[in-house]
Amino acid sequence: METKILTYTAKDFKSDQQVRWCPGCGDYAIVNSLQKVMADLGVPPHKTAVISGIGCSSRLPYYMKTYGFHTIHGRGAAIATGVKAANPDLTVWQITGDGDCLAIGGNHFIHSVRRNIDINVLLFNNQIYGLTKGQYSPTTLKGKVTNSSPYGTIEEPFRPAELTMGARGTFFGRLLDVDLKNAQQVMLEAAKHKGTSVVECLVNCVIFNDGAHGYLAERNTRPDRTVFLEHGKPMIYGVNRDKGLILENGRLKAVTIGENGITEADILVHNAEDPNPTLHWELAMMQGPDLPIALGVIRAVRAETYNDALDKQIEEVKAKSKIKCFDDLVDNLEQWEI
Amino acid sequence: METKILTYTAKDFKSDQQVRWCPGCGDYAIVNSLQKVMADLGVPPHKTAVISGIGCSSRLPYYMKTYGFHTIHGRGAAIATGVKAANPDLTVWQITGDGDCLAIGGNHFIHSVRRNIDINVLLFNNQIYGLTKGQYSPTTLKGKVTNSSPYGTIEEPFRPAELTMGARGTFFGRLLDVDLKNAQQVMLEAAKHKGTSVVECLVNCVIFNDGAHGYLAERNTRPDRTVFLEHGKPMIYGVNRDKGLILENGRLKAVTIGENGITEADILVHNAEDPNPTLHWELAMMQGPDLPIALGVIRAVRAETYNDALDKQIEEVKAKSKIKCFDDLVDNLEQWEI
Amino acid sequence: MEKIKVKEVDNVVVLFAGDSGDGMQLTGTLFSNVSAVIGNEISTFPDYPAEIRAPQGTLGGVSGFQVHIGSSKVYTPGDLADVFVAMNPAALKTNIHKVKKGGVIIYDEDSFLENDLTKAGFTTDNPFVELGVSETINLIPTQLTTLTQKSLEGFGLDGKSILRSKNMFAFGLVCWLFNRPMDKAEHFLENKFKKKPSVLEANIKVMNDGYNYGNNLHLSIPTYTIERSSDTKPGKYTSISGNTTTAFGLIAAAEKAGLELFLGSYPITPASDIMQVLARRRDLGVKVMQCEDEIAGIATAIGASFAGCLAATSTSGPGLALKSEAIGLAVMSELPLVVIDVMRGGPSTGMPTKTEQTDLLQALYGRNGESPAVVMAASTPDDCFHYSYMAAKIALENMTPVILLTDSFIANGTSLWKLPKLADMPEIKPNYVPADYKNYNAVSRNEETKVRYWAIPGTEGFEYRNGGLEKDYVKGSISTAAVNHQKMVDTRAEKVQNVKYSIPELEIIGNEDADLLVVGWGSTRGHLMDAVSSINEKSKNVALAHFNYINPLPKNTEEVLRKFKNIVVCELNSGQFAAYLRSKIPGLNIMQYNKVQGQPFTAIELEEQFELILKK
Amino acid sequence: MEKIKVKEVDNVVVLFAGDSGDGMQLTGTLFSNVSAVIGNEISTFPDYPAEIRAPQGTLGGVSGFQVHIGSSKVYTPGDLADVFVAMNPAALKTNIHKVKKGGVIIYDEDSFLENDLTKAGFTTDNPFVELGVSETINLIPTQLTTLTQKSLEGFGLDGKSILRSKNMFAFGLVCWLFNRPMDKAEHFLENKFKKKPSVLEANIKVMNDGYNYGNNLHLSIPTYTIERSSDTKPGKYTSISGNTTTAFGLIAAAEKAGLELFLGSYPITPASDIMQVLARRRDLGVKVMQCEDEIAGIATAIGASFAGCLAATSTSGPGLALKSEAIGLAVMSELPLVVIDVMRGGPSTGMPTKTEQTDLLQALYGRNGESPAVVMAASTPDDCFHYSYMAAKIALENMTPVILLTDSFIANGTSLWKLPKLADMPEIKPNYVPADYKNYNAVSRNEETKVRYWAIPGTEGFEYRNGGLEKDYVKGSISTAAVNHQKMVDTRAEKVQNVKYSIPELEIIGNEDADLLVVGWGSTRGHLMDAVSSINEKSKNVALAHFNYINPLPKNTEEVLRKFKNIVVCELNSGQFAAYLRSKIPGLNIMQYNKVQGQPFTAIELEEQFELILKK
Ligand SMILES: Cc1ncc(C[n+]2csc(CCOP(=O)(O)OP(=O)(O)O)c2C)c(N)n1
Ligand SMILES: Cc1ncc(C[n+]2csc(CCOP(=O)(O)OP(=O)(O)O)c2C)c(N)n1
Ligand code: SF4
Ligand code: SF4
Ligand SMILES: [Mg+2]
Ligand SMILES: [Mg+2]
Repeated sequence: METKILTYTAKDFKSDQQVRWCPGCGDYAIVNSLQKVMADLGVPPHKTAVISGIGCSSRLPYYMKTYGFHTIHGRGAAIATGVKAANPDLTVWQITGDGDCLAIGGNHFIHSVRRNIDINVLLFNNQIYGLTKGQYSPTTLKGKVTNSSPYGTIEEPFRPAELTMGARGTFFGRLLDVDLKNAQQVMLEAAKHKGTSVVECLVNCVIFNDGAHGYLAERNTRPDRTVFLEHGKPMIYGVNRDKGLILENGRLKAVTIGENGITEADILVHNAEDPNPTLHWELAMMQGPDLPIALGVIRAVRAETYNDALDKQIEEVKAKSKIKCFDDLVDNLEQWEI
Repeated sequence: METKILTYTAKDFKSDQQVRWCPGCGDYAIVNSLQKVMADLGVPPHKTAVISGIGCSSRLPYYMKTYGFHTIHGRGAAIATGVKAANPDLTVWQITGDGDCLAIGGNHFIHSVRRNIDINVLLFNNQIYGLTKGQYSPTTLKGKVTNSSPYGTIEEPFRPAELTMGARGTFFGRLLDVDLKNAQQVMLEAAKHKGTSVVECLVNCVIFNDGAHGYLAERNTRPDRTVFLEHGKPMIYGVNRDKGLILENGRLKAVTIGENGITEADILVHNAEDPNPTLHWELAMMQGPDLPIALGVIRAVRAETYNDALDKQIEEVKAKSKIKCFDDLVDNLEQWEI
Repeated sequence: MEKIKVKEVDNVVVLFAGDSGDGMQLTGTLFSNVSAVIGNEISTFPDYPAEIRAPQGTLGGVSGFQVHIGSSKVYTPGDLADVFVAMNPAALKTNIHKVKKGGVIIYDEDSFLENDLTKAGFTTDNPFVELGVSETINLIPTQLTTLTQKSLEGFGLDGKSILRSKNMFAFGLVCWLFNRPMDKAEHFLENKFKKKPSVLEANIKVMNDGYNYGNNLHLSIPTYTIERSSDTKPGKYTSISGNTTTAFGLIAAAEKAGLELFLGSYPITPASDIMQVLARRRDLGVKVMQCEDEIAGIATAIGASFAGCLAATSTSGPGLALKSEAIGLAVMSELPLVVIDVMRGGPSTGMPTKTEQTDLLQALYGRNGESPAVVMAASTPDDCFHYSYMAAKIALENMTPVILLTDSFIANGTSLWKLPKLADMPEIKPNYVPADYKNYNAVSRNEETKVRYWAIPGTEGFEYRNGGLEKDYVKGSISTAAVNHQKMVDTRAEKVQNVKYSIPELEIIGNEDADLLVVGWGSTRGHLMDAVSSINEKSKNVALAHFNYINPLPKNTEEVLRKFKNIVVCELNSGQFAAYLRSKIPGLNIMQYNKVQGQPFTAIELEEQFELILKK
Repeated sequence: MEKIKVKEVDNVVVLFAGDSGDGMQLTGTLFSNVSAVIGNEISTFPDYPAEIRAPQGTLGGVSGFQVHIGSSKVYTPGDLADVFVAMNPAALKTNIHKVKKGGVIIYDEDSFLENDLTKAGFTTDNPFVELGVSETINLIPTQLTTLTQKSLEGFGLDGKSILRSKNMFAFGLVCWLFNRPMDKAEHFLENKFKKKPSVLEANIKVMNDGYNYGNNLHLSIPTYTIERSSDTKPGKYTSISGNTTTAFGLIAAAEKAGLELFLGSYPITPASDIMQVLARRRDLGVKVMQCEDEIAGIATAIGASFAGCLAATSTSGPGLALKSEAIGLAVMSELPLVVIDVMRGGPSTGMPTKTEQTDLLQALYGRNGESPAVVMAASTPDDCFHYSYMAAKIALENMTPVILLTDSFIANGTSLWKLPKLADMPEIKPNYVPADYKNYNAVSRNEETKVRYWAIPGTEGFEYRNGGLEKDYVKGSISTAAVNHQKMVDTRAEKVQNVKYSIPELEIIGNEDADLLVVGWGSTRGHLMDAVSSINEKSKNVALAHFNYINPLPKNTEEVLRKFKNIVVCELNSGQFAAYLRSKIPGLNIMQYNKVQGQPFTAIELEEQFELILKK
């Protein structure tokens, strides 16, 4: 006897709309990866909802053959929350840019994270407002000259990992547009995580902020400049996979295996599931040249989701209440005959 | 020869308006302390602006004989930012509640913190919406029954310290309404700090959330249940001042001086000025009964303020530019005679 | 023993006022309930202070509750009180202008001491003279505090708790005055204090002592009987506030439509109760999210609507302002959504606890672009149920946001409500996409009604992309084509206008040939009816046209209004509906009567105004 | 050598269109600048695609720039083009309807290959036939690509850079066609590419080759000369966009008033430029904050206003919606504030790059409560300067928020601007509290004008508490008193109405006894003037009344409008100003001509419409 197993390919998630990003835009890589991940995940297109705000990146829903909603600037997190709370059977993806998510949408972002509503947030961080033509965003590095900061910005940027943890996030991952295979792995784990999964997608805006992630972008130097974190695996990286991270006086340090008596066993093993976020914070904040930049799933902690808690409370109250319908509700009011 | 030194008393900062909080409301203690702190600070009333949103706590400006602005719900941070950026000579205080600051005002809060605009934020955290009569707030503990959560809330609360650090805050302090002397010290340091000084004021709402801070409120047990942190001083506490904090395996631990060979020298010395926030985070998150709850100035890191950076950039550009006035601006346009 | 005089009256207005801590809201509610139980018509109006608890005894802390009871239909809480219970001098001062000539004031002697008078800003020791209280008013000083203390002697209650019961003494006394049934009163108290038996016992004791005090002392005032109302259809009734019925309307509509109900909201006076009533209904599966702000409130609701719920959001004026942009998204994405605005005094934070009708133009026009939505308004605490149900029905059947306006006056006020059965409510048929529809997209619509078809995520074969950008009329994809945009703008407008075919026609109350047509909308209906009836008892010169549907207007509106040479539009704003009517139906002779004081109309001022106009 | 025919014309419209990457905006700007330099009147209209870079060669990626140049006053960028430069088939297809009969199309033959045609959705190999292009149109195929490549041979540029220069070839060619001075053109290029000498050199070379190509080949088209405009007053001029002049108006006003300028804003198409222009002016001490969202944009501005700056916020429709609540705060706290709304296609996100006048009612009414603000609108790129200056002046002198409406059409369009001197601008006198004022509080005001006095924090002795709650008329403290509220509501309204005494009266352009009065407001003035003049050249039957001040209306508005039996209100929305006029001045016979297509009017359609009305 054969069981029919539903399997999908990326094509099942591709709409017939022409993709309209600039040639070379990093967003292309993400939409393609996302379609692959969705196929791997096996949730059918009609059970998938892709919700976005406004921005170049937020146009993504048009390119998906799922239910999609391209909403208004900054409100994607709240609208996605409503979709999931209302209809928890759907797998909900939120597509958002660094401006959409962290400027106008900052409040909804931190509250969705705090509530741990079960949505997957792909935060396209190109450190610029693309759609409105090149103004600085809350992630633009201090000092950067942009169309709205002709003399350089004077603000420290948010670092999405940090803000996510500050809002008590249960999941944070980071991926790079040009690093396709790893990117897909991170997205897949985000999808599997129950709760608000924040994935910072480092993407290149060729037009207004070309090379913002240039430090990581080059294929040759990338292995030495990044570490791909996986839960339960040692934090090893480098072209020769001979570099690793250890803790020294409570701070992270990069070492070379085989030098100064360091062996593989000395290398920290990544525990993404530790509820205490301090080491996750240290990992997420790593910067070159001394330390590699962390990609992968930095934090993935189990906790009750808002939608589960809501459904559970409804079930509990239902079980105890004698009010089952509107007529019951009315019958149970204090009342009198006239 | 005598120099006239301006000195103020609390009375110089008290308006003639009758204070209209409920008898027993924790907010009374804060307004009184604030008036004392302002007097100590020595900034004249007319150089002081007190800006608030909406909420019971946000009524505070009416009680001050300074410039004051009771604005709209949640926007105090942005309005205060505008006041300071526009007129950096003013000392600006922002008065806000847990709802005003972290619910509707959450985005402005994190952005003012990120920008490090030089304002002093008194966040009245009574873990409830007082003015609107007892709905839960973003700091209400999970499970709490309130007017809007008849079956208990299903959301994890924000912890203001954590969110402040997640937004790259340079200053975080915490005080308790009934602990007057310490409260004043924290406010004074907040005022002196250059940048966004966030002070979480634990206040009691007698009507809708009485006893929310009950664990700390009692005078007798408070010394054992709290530690008052001061930069450069050991983290000692307890009725007999024989308790202290040490680091063990990178985590905080409470010990008793004199027991197990612990001496005062073993006790951690508080470094509020460490840019790395992880230990500040650990300190801010401490909870009873194993650990004392931290009061005092937990974090105070030097960094450029937004208003200074703005003024500096203006001066720099002014120095270089030949455009000094509107007529110059027009003269420098590409132009032709007709 | 001399026989007590008993006045038989048609209707009577009782006003309770005291400090926020004096329990006036409870007293008033109880009194209106015992009256309703015995078949009187009721209408109530609570008047809260802006502070939670202003300092005790100050003017800022006065809390009032007005009850109108009648033996025939009662439309308003009444203009002036026949009986006024004043718990302290501050209550006296803030409410004295609401007492009828020849009325009665019962006051707590024990709370009119020097200290109390000073707190209320009196400068002499006779507040009545100081206020110039008419001599026709009958003053009944009563030692409420002392009597309550005596009543509870030996109960083992602390002094504070005892003092808190003095409202029950007053309540008992008023029950005696109006011949209210004490067994029913006890029953209501039992329900209220189920979980606090000692409080219950004390309250019952004090209440009965208050009743007996009146009965025994033969106070030199007539008592009243008010006949059971004959206007009231027989049936089961309760007394209920507009916020509660508004919430119930949504529950009923969701069940009727076979949908889950979702509310995204943020607390704001005076709308919070809608959220709170619904939050209690987890047993009915109602999903209420208290969000981080008003924008998230509507945004989650839009998400829920997209996902297939009956979705609503509730707020007051400042919150509606914040929701403007998102309402535009609901317009553009053609999703069903109920937006409830419980209006309060504005602008800005304004006067949060006071009533006003000043959000009308905001509801109609407060959005960027040509952004038509259905706008409607309820008139009474009980018809909030009907209109909230209808708002949901219209939203679901026409795939449009519907803005329902109520206000502080009817939201917090109560009236009798005949308990409905779901089976008797009109059907609700959401405009689902037909199962065999081909090539569904974001703008697939019924070409006749122009209503977009709704596909619920989760349904196979109808995956589509919705959004806030302009769409191609046919393909549903993004379009900036000029003529297409015009067509889409017109289509969205037409869809909303088409709602006029399913709403009731405008009715004229009173004489169709009257000299003057009074026009109102929303919560002013009671006062307008009273004023119009009163004039028509003398002349037959006035008619009333009252609106609950504002956009679109009932389809016969123009025809009806054109019949009248003189029209006066009365509203609690500076003339918003008048401006709207002028813009929609040119050529009418429209006068205005406006009041922006945070208070409802009084029938008296309206009557005077109409008489004046008629005389011209 | 045969003599080239030279047409002398009054005015001419040139349209450049190509792919977003083809540099059409630059080409158009250069062409309008070299025309302005020699004394022609100009008016331009850039028409951007919605995408940053849609796929090359597709319809969605077409970027256009239309220039109208004239020897007498030019009011609009023109309806139809005399000369159309089409860089590819997509540009041809999307713009063909904008070409005049008898016009000229210059197109890049090299970009009309099969592949290009397919991308633009052509199915045959002759796009002109396929589009049914009129035979009267003169087609000038030119191998722009090949010619450019040849021109730059040996320059050592890569292929991509070479291709990017082909717009310069077209530009040179058009310069030849219109006898533009090449030295001026070079000068503009020098300014533009100061920092990239190799690009500059290449561009100059290609441009000159383009010019020479025309000159040498004697293309069989007449060239044009357009006389220097005689309507233009002598003086110094530049060509400038409305967003830039709007920004400049604020700079001028701040300096005149002796205040610092503060702008709180958030990027949004098509308003971002105002912020960007001001951000460059740190040298003038302008404080620009790019905020986290629109609410923070206005909130920081309100803070800055409270603190004593000339404060402004700039946005477009969706942003204005978000600012609604805060505008109410500015109304209530009576602070000066300029709110600039550059309108775009709506509702919701709508059509961000297209033009519309659909935010009028939002600007007037989009707030809770009775919340009056001054509303005004600019008409042309150059008068944005005047109206933004006046908006600031009115705000500061009347302590009120002022909403200034512009739109995508004039914000991105350019026109000639006669360079002003600050000394010639009207005085600005903020309503500061007199230094000797006693007992200042939040509502201290000039009792005659009703304007609140402004005390700047930092000033000793004037500490006061402002806020969004209703205030006592005398004491400035919080008040919910009924009659006081009415008084405050009326006072705020009166203050705004009083602005009518300081704004210019409404003027009638054309015949005062005309049969038809055309009414417009804001950016449609040019098209309306053209249409009205054109009709009046034949009959004298039409007059024009154009509004820039909307709330309050000019004080003679009613008087003027009542003179006309027929009025047609023309606007780029579904009738918002018409509705407003009907509501303000009952009894007028108002017709409407509306267009909601994301595009400006054309003078032709207006003329047709007016003729039609006149015939009736
Ligand atoms: C209410 C509102 N404000 C502003 C805008 C303009 N706007 C559209 S997208 C955007 C920012 C885009 O930046 P980001 O989110 O980083 O997306 P990206 O284009 O870089 O992918 C802005 C400011 C808008 N559409 N709506
Ligand atoms: C736009 C808007 N939304 C909602 C409200 C209602 N509101 C006023 S204060 C408040 C919350 C108060 O809570 P908090 O900030 O914690 O202050 P507290 O009263 O507890 O001191 C709310 C929801 C409002 N005034 N304006
Ligand atoms: S502007 Fe930048 S972010 Fe937008 S599509 Fe182009 S490359 Fe991508
Ligand atoms: S309600 Fe609570 S927070 Fe508000 S004044 Fe009363 S005690 Fe204080
Ligand atoms: Mg971005
Ligand atoms: Mg609170």
